[in-house]
Amino acid sequence: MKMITAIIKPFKLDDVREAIAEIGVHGITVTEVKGFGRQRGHTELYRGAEYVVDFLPKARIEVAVADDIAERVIEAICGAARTGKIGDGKIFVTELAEAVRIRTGETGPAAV
Amino acid sequence: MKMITAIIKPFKLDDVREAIAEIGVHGITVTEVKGFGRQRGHTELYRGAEYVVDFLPKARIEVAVADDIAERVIEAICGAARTGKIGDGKIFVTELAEAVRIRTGETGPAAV
Amino acid sequence: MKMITAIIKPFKLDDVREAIAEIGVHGITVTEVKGFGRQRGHTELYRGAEYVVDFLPKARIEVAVADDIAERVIEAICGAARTGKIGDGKIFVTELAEAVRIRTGETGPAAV
Amino acid sequence: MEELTQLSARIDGVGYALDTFYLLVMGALVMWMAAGFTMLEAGLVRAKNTAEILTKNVGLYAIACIMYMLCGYSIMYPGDFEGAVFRNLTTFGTGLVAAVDNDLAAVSGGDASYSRLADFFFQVVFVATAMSIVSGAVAERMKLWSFFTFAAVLTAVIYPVQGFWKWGGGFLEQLGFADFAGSGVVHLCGASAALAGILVLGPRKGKYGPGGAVNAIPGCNLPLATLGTMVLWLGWFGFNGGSVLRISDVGSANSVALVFVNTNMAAAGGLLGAMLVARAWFGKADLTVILNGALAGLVAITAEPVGPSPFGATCIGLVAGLLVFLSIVMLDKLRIDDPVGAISVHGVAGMYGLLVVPASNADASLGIQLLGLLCIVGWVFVTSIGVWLALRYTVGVRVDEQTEYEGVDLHECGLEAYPEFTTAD
Amino acid sequence: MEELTQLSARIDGVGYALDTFYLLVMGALVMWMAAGFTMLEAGLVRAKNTAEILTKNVGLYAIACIMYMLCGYSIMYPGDFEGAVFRNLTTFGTGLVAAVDNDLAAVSGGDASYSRLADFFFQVVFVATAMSIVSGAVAERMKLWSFFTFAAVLTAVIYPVQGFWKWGGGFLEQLGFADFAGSGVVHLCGASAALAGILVLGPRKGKYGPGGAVNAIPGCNLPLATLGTMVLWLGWFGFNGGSVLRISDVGSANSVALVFVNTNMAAAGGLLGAMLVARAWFGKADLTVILNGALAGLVAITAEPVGPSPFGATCIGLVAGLLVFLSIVMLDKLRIDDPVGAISVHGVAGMYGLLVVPASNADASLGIQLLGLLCIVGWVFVTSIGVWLALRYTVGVRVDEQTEYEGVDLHECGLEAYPEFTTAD
Amino acid sequence: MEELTQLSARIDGVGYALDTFYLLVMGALVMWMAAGFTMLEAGLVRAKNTAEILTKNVGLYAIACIMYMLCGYSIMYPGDFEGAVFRNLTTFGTGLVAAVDNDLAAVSGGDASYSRLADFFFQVVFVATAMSIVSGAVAERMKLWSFFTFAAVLTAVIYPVQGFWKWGGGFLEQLGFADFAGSGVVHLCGASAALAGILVLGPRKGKYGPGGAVNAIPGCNLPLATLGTMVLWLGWFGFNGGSVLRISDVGSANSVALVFVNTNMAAAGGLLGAMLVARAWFGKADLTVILNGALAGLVAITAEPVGPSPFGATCIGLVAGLLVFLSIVMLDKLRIDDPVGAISVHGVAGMYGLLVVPASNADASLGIQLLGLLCIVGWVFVTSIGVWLALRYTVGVRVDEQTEYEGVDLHECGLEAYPEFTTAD
Ligand SMILES: Nc1ncnc2c1ncn2[C@@H]1O[C@H](COP(=O)(O)OP(=O)(O)O)[C@@H](O)[C@H]1O
Ligand SMILES: Nc1ncnc2c1ncn2[C@@H]1O[C@H](COP(=O)(O)OP(=O)(O)O)[C@@H](O)[C@H]1O
Ligand SMILES: Nc1ncnc2c1ncn2[C@@H]1O[C@H](COP(=O)(O)OP(=O)(O)O)[C@@H](O)[C@H]1O
Repeated sequence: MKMITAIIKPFKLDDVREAIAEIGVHGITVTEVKGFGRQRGHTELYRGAEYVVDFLPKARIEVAVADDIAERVIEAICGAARTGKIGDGKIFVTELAEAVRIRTGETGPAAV
Repeated sequence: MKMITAIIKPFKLDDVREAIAEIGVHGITVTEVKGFGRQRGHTELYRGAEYVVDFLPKARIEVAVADDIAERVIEAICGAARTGKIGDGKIFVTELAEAVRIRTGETGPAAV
Repeated sequence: MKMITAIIKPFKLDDVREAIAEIGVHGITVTEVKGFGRQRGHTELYRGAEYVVDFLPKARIEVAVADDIAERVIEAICGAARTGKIGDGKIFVTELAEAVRIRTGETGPAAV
Repeated sequence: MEELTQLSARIDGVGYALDTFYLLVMGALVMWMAAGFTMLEAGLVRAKNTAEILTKNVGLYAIACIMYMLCGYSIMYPGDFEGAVFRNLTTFGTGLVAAVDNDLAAVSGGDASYSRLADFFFQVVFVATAMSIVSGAVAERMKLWSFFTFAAVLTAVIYPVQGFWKWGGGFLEQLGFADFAGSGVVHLCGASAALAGILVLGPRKGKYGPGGAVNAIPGCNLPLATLGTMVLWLGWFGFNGGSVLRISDVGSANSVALVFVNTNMAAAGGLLGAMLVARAWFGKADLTVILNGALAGLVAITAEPVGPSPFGATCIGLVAGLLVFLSIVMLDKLRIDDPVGAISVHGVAGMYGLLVVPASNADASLGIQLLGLLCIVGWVFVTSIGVWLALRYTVGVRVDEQTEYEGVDLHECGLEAYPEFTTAD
Repeated sequence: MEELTQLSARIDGVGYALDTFYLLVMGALVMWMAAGFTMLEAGLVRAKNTAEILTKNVGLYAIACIMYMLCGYSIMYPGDFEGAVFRNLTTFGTGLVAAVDNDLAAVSGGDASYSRLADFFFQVVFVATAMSIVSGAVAERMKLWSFFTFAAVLTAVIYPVQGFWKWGGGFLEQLGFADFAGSGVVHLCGASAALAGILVLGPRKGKYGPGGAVNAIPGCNLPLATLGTMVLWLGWFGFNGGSVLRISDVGSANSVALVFVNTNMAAAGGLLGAMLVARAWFGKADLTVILNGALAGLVAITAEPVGPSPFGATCIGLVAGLLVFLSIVMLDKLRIDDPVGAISVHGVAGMYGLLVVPASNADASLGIQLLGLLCIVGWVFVTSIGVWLALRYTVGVRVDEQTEYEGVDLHECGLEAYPEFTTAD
Repeated sequence: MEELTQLSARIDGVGYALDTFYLLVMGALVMWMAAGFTMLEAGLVRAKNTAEILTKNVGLYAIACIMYMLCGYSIMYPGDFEGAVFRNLTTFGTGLVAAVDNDLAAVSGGDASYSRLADFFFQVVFVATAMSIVSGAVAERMKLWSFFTFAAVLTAVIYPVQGFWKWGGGFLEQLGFADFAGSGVVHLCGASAALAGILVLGPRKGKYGPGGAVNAIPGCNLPLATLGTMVLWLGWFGFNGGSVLRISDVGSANSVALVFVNTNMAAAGGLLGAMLVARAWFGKADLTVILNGALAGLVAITAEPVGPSPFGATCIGLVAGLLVFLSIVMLDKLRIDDPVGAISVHGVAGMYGLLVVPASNADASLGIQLLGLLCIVGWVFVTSIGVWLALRYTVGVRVDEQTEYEGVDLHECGLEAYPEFTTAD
């Protein structure tokens, strides 16, 4: 199994969810994160003092999938999250040693 | 070493922490996340317009442990987080290549 | 490639970011998390009832890097995040199977 | 001679106008207290129950106004208004209303010194105050529509009956029971109904643990709670100041001024008392207790704001601040879960206010004060518990466990108070 | 004899002082409504647009005061003040001001019953109210400085012209058009300008989806919205109560008292009406609709608060609460995106208020009411749409898409309203 | 003849009642300003310091009321009240109070035109205002109980002494120093004490960086800051309007009306001035600066609200708005860290207000105004810095670094203002 972690623009979240769902993957966990990267933040001004908010709000999604569909899921995320502009984000893939569905105790690919 | 990541129902967090602590593991990192899965969200109504809040608040916990107790920790989480109802969550296990305790610089199992 | 995940004290975030940037790594993803560890939380009092806030706010940073600079990044984080007091945090390293830059589709070390 | 009569009538008119205006302004300040209770309670509950407490507060105000107009006012003042409000119901137009308010002849004859409608306005905002006390105490776990049903009964019948005993000329008035602006009739009444509600409802889930553990359930927005307290403080000038009912001569004007000063000083005293005891006991300046202290000072002085000197009023407030602190701690020991401290502020300080009247008012006797206190608590508590139990065994009073866990907002109002801010809990 | 004259003059003075004081207090309450609109609107927009809606509201108030002083007041009351405010501009000192206010001779001669400056104060806060209505309707997508430009035009010219028609003694007044405190002149005026603005602007991005979908965009802070509503409720006592313009005799005092009671009852009725219909239709007590219901009751009674009995006022409010509910649902079907319900509350309930006057005021005729309504809507809508279009084709009225996505706060104000709380969206 | 005397006495009574009522209502509005300062400051600090700033504000109000009653009032008005408040302390009952307020004979004899207790009420809320100015300036880093100690000294002695110089009939009054409602006596006094506090305390950690860097520390809740400003605006009608001290004849009534209008116009001018200059300089409509602008206009007009015409008042406000903007930017260059802009608003605009009086009041001279200004600043600054230093070298004034980092709320109050919302920082 693979754990696919993607950092995407928040407003692309719904598109990505739908793209993954089409492949038949319904479980996703989403975290609100701050991203620092090549995309620049913005400058705010408060009572005459400038300050740079240099992080950008991003959505971090985690999807655990069986090995055979990992490639398709990655492509689906790429396709749905791409705007072509800087800051579109990254996908990271790690090997998953084990997965367990808490409710039933099932393990392995059946659990994801 | 193993990194055990579990997505659980937020109100089970205290139970899970206690269960792990009994095995002697005291370090945990918790993130508030939104979960999409088989469990359905709820519908809200605002000025006549319905809208579905289809994510559910979940707690994501990370515990790094030495290999020998990984199994027991997974079981402890499973036992404490289970309600038997849909949405109980998942446990994901990955191989940990290295761990460092920042304060002392210790590495390996001694660091977790 | 390696995924380096560090749990640090929030007020050390800027120092850590700068230390990593000096090595030439600019992409970081930061999550606000709650940490439970050896460092104790504080007690609050509300209308006569004591309650312990036993988690501590921590910043969780993720940096994906090529294998050759992983060691230096770990050292940089360690150096910048250390205060020498309890609660300085941990660094966890996992093997990264793949990385993709969504905007361009680049993969592998070029993507991180 | 005729010119003199004319001049005199003009003076009568101006005096009548001044007293009417004064009552209306004071009444508007009391109406403003509804906003105070709303903010106070919204600040002291959790985010997930905030929209519902807001709904309860605005809803109860509307219900109180309508029920008191339809029925409560006539019960409380059977003679006073000659049934005029009731008769108003028979017509849609204003003809009758105009007919029933005072004319110049009545004014010059000494039969009236302010508009009857101004009086109604001043009375109707009081009943809303009494009901507002209940909403905070039963917060975070009660069914919305059961609450509204209770509100209708309290404002239509329970409150007016005991109000009649004192202010409508009933037996407490005749016995010489002293309750100038309503430490008993309004505040203790509200607190008694609230206590009955709490006993029927039970504590919020998680408030009390095994082995006598008392868990804190922090209020989610203390700036709102503070704002609410300051709104109440301001409104109380109307509550007590308006209860002189007349300002248009030197003596009355002096009385109103004394009431303003004493109301302010008692609140300051209550705040300081609670702050000092919290500092001594907890080592911390617990803001929520401090706010309750100010309100306790206000409740305590309400029974007799023209009795004590300003210094005396400060002392009365100080003691009230201390009492409210003890009461908050003790009610938790008794596992009576009152999220906003309504019983302590309005009940305990209300009783104290009634009993301390003889210290500054020679006409009042401790025995009669105690009797009045018991009559109010008895009547209100017994009838309220009856209504609460009736509701419990029919439509139910308490939301189910899951609703309580998820927050009553979603289930009762269908929306969240802070959809963008709240963190999962 | 001379003593009698002196006494009479002193009574005149006290009456004049009382009426002046009454107008000033009522005007201060109306000024307070500006805070009510500000909080209501800040509560019903998203966090990312909050600082800008706050800026708009305080800014428009300042602009309204200044423009109305410089120009609007003279247009609306050309004879009344004999151009005094205009003449004030020619001097920096107060000499002229003192010269133009009333003296005792004018008062005793029956030519004046309150200070002209008090009248100006009471009028200037009304125009700010009208403009406040617009800001909520166009929230979350309009350019700040285009909005301010429109505010200047509305308060300098558009509002005063139709205000003159009725209150300045213009043709609507002469025809017998009845609009006691401004259901039409103030509220419908504001709503008409708002509707024009919405039509030129278009809906917020994401509000309406394909296939007739209506998406909810929840307001971020309902305690603020509730506070705003209660501030408006309180302020409305000044709005309607002050519009009697005189309190210093028995008859006027009774009228003011009736206005207070009816204003309160209509709001209570409106709240209850909206709450019941929301409960019946949605199954939920939607707080935002309930708040709109109370405001609708207030707007509806504003056209004739001395006509109906308190019971009648409650009924008028109830119907307004029902209407506002239907209007909110319907406007969304028509894809008219009004984040705070301004068109429904001030427009629909304003029209209803005007048309229901004949039911309680025999002097009013439905035809004339309809004519007045059409004149106001026609004038304000047509001139407003002209101004909005002129702005659109010059400086633009709508922020660009990215600004709208990121929130207007950052782009227009350079800061965030809740920098520590807001979650990314 | 006797009838005439009786009628005359009745008119005296009504006039006395009207003036007393007017002072009480105006005083209540000033009390309401305490809520304004509380909300303004709570909105402009960070979430982690919010509960403590709330506690400070309600606490200082209570302390100010009590200390001024116990001691300050007698210092400030030694003759006026014939020591009555002091004497009140000797009794708990009201006997003495009744004895010391005015009776009809005094009124008819022209010795009194309003209740002494109403006067005390109006005065006591002023001293609280002065102290409220300090709390915002020293926010986010001062020890709670050191602050309260300072509050006790300022309200008991420092404020009353300079208050006596002007309003108690002291040397500034005799020299013809003009300060109608307290640009100097109240606002500059508060700002001078605040400046002394800031100098002793030092800036918040992280506010200034190396190389002249000024870091922004954004306020956490701008809707509250806006609400606070609007509350202050409303309350200012009482502050300035009540300072006429009399309304019951044509001339006074006209004066009060002019004060209301000018107060409103100056605030509008100040808001617009700050908005325009912020727009020109920053390119953004910085809401916090705009709010400060409105307050600066209010402070500036306070020294002479009956002097200028409404247009003149607008101009005075406009300039004040501009000055406050420059002052905010400059104080940061000087590394004087004032989180809410108190020094700029109350100090700079207060001085400007005093110095601009001669432009609209021929009786005032620039020299005397400058002298008064220097006396007030000198006295208050020197005594304040003495008290602050004494506190610093005994109990300490500044919280330790970790407390400042974690927020003073947890350490001083033991709770959080927004426990569910705040994100770690
Ligand atoms: N090496 C990395 N490790 C972890 N997160 C990264 C890394 N590089 C980028 N990110 C995340 O991806 C987001 C987008 O990256 P950015 O460099 O802005 O855009 P792009 O992918 O278009 O070059 C960043 O905001 C950050 O959250
Ligand atoms: N494949 C997955 N990858 C990542 N997170 C998942 C995955 N499947 C489920 N989750 C997380 O687990 C939570 C519970 O899953 P759900 O399907 O609702 O329940 P159950 O485990 O009872 O089938 C989800 O809300 C989501 O956060
Ligand atoms: N085994 C672990 N797994 C996951 N997170 C951990 C673990 N141990 C510690 N942490 C995280 O690191 C933080 C610091 O750990 P702590 O034990 O307080 O300090 P130290 O590293 O100085 O011993 C904790 O708050 C927690 O978030």
